Amino acid sequence: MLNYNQALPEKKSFQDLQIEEIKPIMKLIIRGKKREFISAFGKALNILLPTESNTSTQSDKLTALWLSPDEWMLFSNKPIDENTNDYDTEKLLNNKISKINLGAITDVSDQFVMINLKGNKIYELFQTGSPFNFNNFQNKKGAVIQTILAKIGIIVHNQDKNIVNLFVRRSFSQHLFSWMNDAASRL
Amino acid sequence: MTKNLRLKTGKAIDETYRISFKFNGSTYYGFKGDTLASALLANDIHLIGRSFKYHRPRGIMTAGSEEPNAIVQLHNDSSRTEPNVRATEIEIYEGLEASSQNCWPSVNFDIGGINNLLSPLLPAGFYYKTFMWPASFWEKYEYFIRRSAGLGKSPTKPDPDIYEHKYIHCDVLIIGAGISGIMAAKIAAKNGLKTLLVEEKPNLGGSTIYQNSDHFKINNQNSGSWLEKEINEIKKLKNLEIKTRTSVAAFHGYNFLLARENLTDHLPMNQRNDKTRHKLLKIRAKKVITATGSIERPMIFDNNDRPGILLSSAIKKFADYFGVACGEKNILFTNNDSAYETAISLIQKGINIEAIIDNREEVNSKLIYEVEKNNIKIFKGYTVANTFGYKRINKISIMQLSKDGQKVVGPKIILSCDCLGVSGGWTPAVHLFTQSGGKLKFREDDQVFLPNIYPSDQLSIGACNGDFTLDEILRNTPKSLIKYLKIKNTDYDNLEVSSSTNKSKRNIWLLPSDKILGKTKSFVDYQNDATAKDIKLALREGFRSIEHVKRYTTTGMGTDQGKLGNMHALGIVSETAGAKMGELGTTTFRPPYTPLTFGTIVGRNVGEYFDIFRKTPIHDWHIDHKAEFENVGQWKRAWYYPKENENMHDAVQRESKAAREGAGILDASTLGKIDIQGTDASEFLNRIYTNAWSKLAVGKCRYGLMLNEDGMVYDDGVTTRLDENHYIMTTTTGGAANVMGKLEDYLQTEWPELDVYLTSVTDHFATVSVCGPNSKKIVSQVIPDLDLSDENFPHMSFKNAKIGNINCRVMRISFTGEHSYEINIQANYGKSVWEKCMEAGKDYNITPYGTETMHLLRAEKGFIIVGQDTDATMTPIDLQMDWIVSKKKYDFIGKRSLYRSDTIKENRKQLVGLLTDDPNEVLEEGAQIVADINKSPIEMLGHVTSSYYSPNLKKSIALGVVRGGKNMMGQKLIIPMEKKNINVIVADPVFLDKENKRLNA
Amino acid sequence: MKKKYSIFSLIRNAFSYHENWEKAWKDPTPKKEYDAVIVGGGGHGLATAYYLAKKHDMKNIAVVEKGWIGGGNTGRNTTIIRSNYLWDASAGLYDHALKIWEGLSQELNYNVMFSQRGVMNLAHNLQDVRDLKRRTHANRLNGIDAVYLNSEEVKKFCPIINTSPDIRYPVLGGTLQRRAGTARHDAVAWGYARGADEMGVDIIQNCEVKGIKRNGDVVEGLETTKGFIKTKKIGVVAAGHSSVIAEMAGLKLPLESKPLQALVSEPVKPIIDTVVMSNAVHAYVSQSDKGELVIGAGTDDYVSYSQKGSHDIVEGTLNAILELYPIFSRMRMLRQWGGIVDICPDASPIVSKTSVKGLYFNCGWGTGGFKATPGSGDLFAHTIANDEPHKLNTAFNINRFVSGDLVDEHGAAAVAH
Amino acid sequence: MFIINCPYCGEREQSEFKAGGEAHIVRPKQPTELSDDEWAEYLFMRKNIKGIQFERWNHTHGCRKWFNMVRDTSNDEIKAVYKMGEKPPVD
Repeated sequence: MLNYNQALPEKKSFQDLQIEEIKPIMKLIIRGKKREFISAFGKALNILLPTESNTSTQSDKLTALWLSPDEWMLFSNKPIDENTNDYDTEKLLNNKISKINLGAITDVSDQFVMINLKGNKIYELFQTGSPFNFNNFQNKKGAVIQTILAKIGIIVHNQDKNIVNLFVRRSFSQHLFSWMNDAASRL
Repeated sequence: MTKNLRLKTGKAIDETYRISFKFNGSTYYGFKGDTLASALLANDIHLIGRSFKYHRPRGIMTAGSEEPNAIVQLHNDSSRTEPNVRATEIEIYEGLEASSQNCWPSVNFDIGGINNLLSPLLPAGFYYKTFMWPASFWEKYEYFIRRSAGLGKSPTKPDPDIYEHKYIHCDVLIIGAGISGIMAAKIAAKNGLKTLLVEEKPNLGGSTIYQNSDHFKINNQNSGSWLEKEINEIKKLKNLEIKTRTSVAAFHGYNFLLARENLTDHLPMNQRNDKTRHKLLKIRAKKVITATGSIERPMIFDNNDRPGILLSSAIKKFADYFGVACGEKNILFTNNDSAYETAISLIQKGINIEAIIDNREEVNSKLIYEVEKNNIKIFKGYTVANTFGYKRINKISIMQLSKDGQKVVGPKIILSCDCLGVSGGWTPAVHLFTQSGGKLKFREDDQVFLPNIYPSDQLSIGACNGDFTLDEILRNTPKSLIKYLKIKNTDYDNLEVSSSTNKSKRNIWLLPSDKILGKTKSFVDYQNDATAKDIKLALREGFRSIEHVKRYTTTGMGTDQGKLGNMHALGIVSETAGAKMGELGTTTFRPPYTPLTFGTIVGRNVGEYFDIFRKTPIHDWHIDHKAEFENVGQWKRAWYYPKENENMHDAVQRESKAAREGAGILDASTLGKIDIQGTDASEFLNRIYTNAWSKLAVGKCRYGLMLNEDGMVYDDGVTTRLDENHYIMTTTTGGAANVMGKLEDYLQTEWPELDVYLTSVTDHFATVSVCGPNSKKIVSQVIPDLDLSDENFPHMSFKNAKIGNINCRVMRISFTGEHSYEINIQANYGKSVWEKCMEAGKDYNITPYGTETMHLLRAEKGFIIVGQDTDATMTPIDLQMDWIVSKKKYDFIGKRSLYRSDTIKENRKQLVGLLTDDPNEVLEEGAQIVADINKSPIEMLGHVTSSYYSPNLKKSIALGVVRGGKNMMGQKLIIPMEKKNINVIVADPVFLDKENKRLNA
Repeated sequence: MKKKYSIFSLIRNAFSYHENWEKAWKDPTPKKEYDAVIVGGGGHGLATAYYLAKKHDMKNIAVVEKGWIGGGNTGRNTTIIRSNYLWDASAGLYDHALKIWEGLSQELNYNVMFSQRGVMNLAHNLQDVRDLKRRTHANRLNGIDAVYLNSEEVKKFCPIINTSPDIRYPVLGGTLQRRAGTARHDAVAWGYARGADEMGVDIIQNCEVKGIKRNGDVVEGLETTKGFIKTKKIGVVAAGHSSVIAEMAGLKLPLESKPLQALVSEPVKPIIDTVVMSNAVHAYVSQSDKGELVIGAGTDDYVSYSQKGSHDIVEGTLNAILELYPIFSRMRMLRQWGGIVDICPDASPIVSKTSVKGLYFNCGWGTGGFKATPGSGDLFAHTIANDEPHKLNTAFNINRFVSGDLVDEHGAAAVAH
Repeated sequence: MFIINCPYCGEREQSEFKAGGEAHIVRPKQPTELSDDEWAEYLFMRKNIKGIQFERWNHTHGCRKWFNMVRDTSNDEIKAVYKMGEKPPVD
């Protein structure tokens, strides 16, 4: 049996701000251009891929983030079992998409660390290191953007008012986490 | 004991809160609200520092950020000390310690003062004309020049304070909270715009807020009290954010501005602990409204720089705002009405005015009548000819001006004084506007430059736009905002305003005196001691452009960036050169408007946050096992694992032996990994790699070499065919991001027709590489269900496998030349797999090795490292890797460049092995290689790229590039070092196991 | 003949209150025709004219400058002078320049304040160390004074550098060239201008080139804002604007013009008396005689002629400065500005003839041209006068981009400044 | 610092992008047919225009897409952006 070592074991709490990694979350990168691809995907999982930029769609099990006109991130709404990395969703999509050359499915569950932020200081924290204009974003439930925070590329998903999911590549995550905590400690 | 010049009232002063501070060692007192300048003046201290070149005594000249003279060294301790702080800007606090600069031994007695006597020998640009003999002596002269130059002292210890950044996006940014800024803020915010108002001073209201005279009324209230009400109102507006002590430093394109919010500099030392000192605000505003006001002009006359000579508006501010009288025998010298506002304020406060010198012949305005009523002598049509008093002005001489204002006439009158207020009219503060790329126009009647063409969505209002009088400001501000913000009306559309100022002005850039110019010292740039005669000298010597004059005379190059003198410099140049002001053009104002500390600009990107820190999933294990780390790009890679008192060499020798004799284990997680899918994946690889890929069987791995279009080696790595249309590519650690970018570039812009998708999975996988004769035994224990037999799993092939329930990919590939396996598993299981391998390897002396040993092992095998054995000048042919360059393929990136007249040359630098005569002699990497040591000029054939002592071969080995090396096998060459020459023999770069027995063992 | 500058002339003129100094250079109107016209009145251009007149006896020549002399990159750079380049060709070129620098003040009778305070390059990772050692060995064999220092020796030579092993990119070592240093940029332009003017060269300011007249493959003259100027030889030394001039002649060059920024701090008493450059954590700094810290930032990645760069570049540079010199945190940035640098793909210059007879280009100096000024002028003058390159600039011909025989200086000796 | 209107993501800060040099330099379909000079032209020679320039940018920290931009290099004013493969807008 292998042990599971998450990137950010520590959960951090500040006034009006909590920061923690949610794990394990299945994450897939979905690529495709053809129209059949979009429909095939929808049929397979009865969730439509968002085609409008900077938006997301959600089913009870899954969330799909728009990353680019031919790229999406699909992730599980709930943590999954630590002791396997056989994902039914991935298998299903492989059969319905990759195998028949409609597009590409790539498992990136550990490529990205999903950090969940809660509280009304989230955007104040972002302002200390991200050039992105969050003024409208904060009020758009389901909005998604890719930008930089502390010079590190991130994906930000507005899950709900003052609840945000931030995705960052694992090798950067500890640096970013420490940076965020340092900033948060003075907000 | 010095006298106390503190008045009863002062708008900004809290008399109930006394603060003690130190200046040049002695203790003084001031009140909350004082600046260092006002507090010193209250203590009758005028001598603050010495000037840059002549070390002349200098005092406080202004009450703001334009101050050229009163700059001090703040704090004494070596970490917090700060040079060149303007006494007029710094608020006093409990614990403040300031001292004079650029003087030794003391500001009162400064040896450097001798320069003032030598000044006839030190005209503008004198140093270009001398210090040239004897030639070798310049450094010696320079030593003294450097020591007498410079102002304050740099800290010598790290800064204990914390700085932060903040990005702000708003609809409207308003710079300056004077009366026009306040009006703009209210209008913008009330029209539903997200508005930010920034003000460099601690309080809002600019100069109007302490205006308390019946001559200036709005809706029948004194302008000051009217504005006070407005300020209280806007403080309640919800989409208006107000930031005080916040100065805009830079106005860049696309309405990107930098401002410094000062959070702790005014607090007592004991209240600053771990608070953020400054915030650098990075502001993106849809609209910018500049309301930065204007700066009063000095006037240029002989000895116009003495302590006790101030701008007239500064005297007014010190009196009205800080409740401080700058002198007891005041004289005002003016060419316009505003000095009379000062006079009236002083009269109100019972401060004595000796006389007013007005260079205008006829002057009539309510203000002047009121002053005359108080029977103060006004000399009309007069100018100050000279001033006296070394460390503080004590008298002046005045003379009548000729009609044309070019000469002085009549007798000289001497007046004694201890303070001279000067008003040369006003200069709009257009610095930020021009920084943003704005173009100016020149207004003849009062000789000012005004905003003309806006480069972005912005507007200038109030005094910085040329509206100097109250009625102009109140009339024009609402009008222009209605237009700019496209709104119907404002609260200010029908105000009743009364303002007594008469706009008449007699502008003379350089006032005449009875002396010839050459004998005078009429300062244009006070801090740098640039005088009117310096400017004329520059012109005489042929420096005609204003930029030349500036540079030759150093006018406007001081810490105040010529906020006071630049206009006069221009004026004098245009008069002398006979060019019109408008056509002469201004010198460009460069950011920052007010100097920013480096710390503020850098914010938190210091220490551990200086740069990103990338870690592998196994990083903690390396730490626990005392690894030393190497920086590779932003990664920290385990370099070697020293045991007790082992140095790097010992550790690497041990690790390398173990890897070949028992087993070695390497964390290869940092290698770039790109997931490639699509029906055209093979074709894509054909185009980007030099070798052919279509025939690679599923489940097989192949080494690939990637070139730039210029034919030079760019990156390399092993790519594995996972499935018909699915590959996983590995890249070098440092190259990963660039390779990914380059591939996407070709895919999106050159070959959009290809059905290929690239996804980076570098961080998704941990890569554990186990090598050595025992690697098979170890891996078979970690992955029991995997058949490792050579038949099933030969070298350069791959298998999917499971460890427990966890899927992983195992490649049998080798960078060491040993039989070895790379286990690629999802990152969060990586550490666990590593530990399992360590566990399984216990009996086989499995030894973790770092990058240094990896480099040694691959060198024994003659494998290259891109970037170490290659630079941007090596083709695959040069590397003797012709075998990897497909002759069949029609095209691939860089192919064409391999057939240019130079790249096909036979005697290019080529990669070879090098063996030293003395097997214990290890060459230095980077050492140069020659054939004939006596040839001159000596011809360098190449250099040593990699060099190690090989514990497995028991001799030193090296790789190098040598011109024509391909055909030099067995030839003797020489490595000339500082102290000796080392003989080497050109050898095959593969030193170990040419037959690949170990690989397939 | 101009009156010599010296302490004595200063004293003499002091008595007449400096009323009698003569013009450093005249302000002539262009003649109808010249034997050669240099386009661009920066240091390189003025030096070219100076050596054409001095060494090749071409007196009927002009320098045309669209603004004011020395107003481009000459007046905007960080004045670093060194010759410790990797490749023989570069080393030869830059050391030729350095040798001229060593006597330039005397030659021009104008104090260019060449100060050999040494230039140190730092290594922050193992590849830096290999590259710097490689370069040092090459320099030594090329007769260029350069030594390799370990981090203790670095600390000893410049004590304010943070050489702690715990910083993000520790200083592992460095190279030092003692003959290297800095000079006063304005003085170089003005000194050459004065010298050239003295030999009869016409320095024509505010004269912008609008077109280049060709007859087939031969140049005939220039259209300028001050009228047509006939000439058989045109030497273009227009730095950032080289491509613009080339386009007038119907040529394309392997250049991109990019913003390069620099900044100075407020002046302080001496705190660092050498030049320190670091490529890995992009930062280089020296202190001017006036006391300002002179700091060079990097280039942006896009083409621009706006003389403005992005703030990120300046911020990044100051990050690096504080990493290496934490004591400078409370120093203040006084001035920041941008220049336009023309960069070749191999980060080496072009000093060369072209396919058009009588048209010569001297460009592509990128971020490091100032140091080469005297050498560049001398060799370009030789090339123009003889219609053949000097052996020291043969390698820097335009044709190398066709043959592939590049002089790749960012390969190993990356610091191009 | 520019504000760049990514054709896919909308207005973003320059820090999210990387410049990719002159646009519409098509990689020769048959490089081997080219003379050294012609190849050098493709490899190295650039218009390096002062004024209206067509150039490539990549939204590296966004959608990773390459796109084209029309920019006045004399004052850095961005006139237009358009997707790869699209025709450049006529003024």
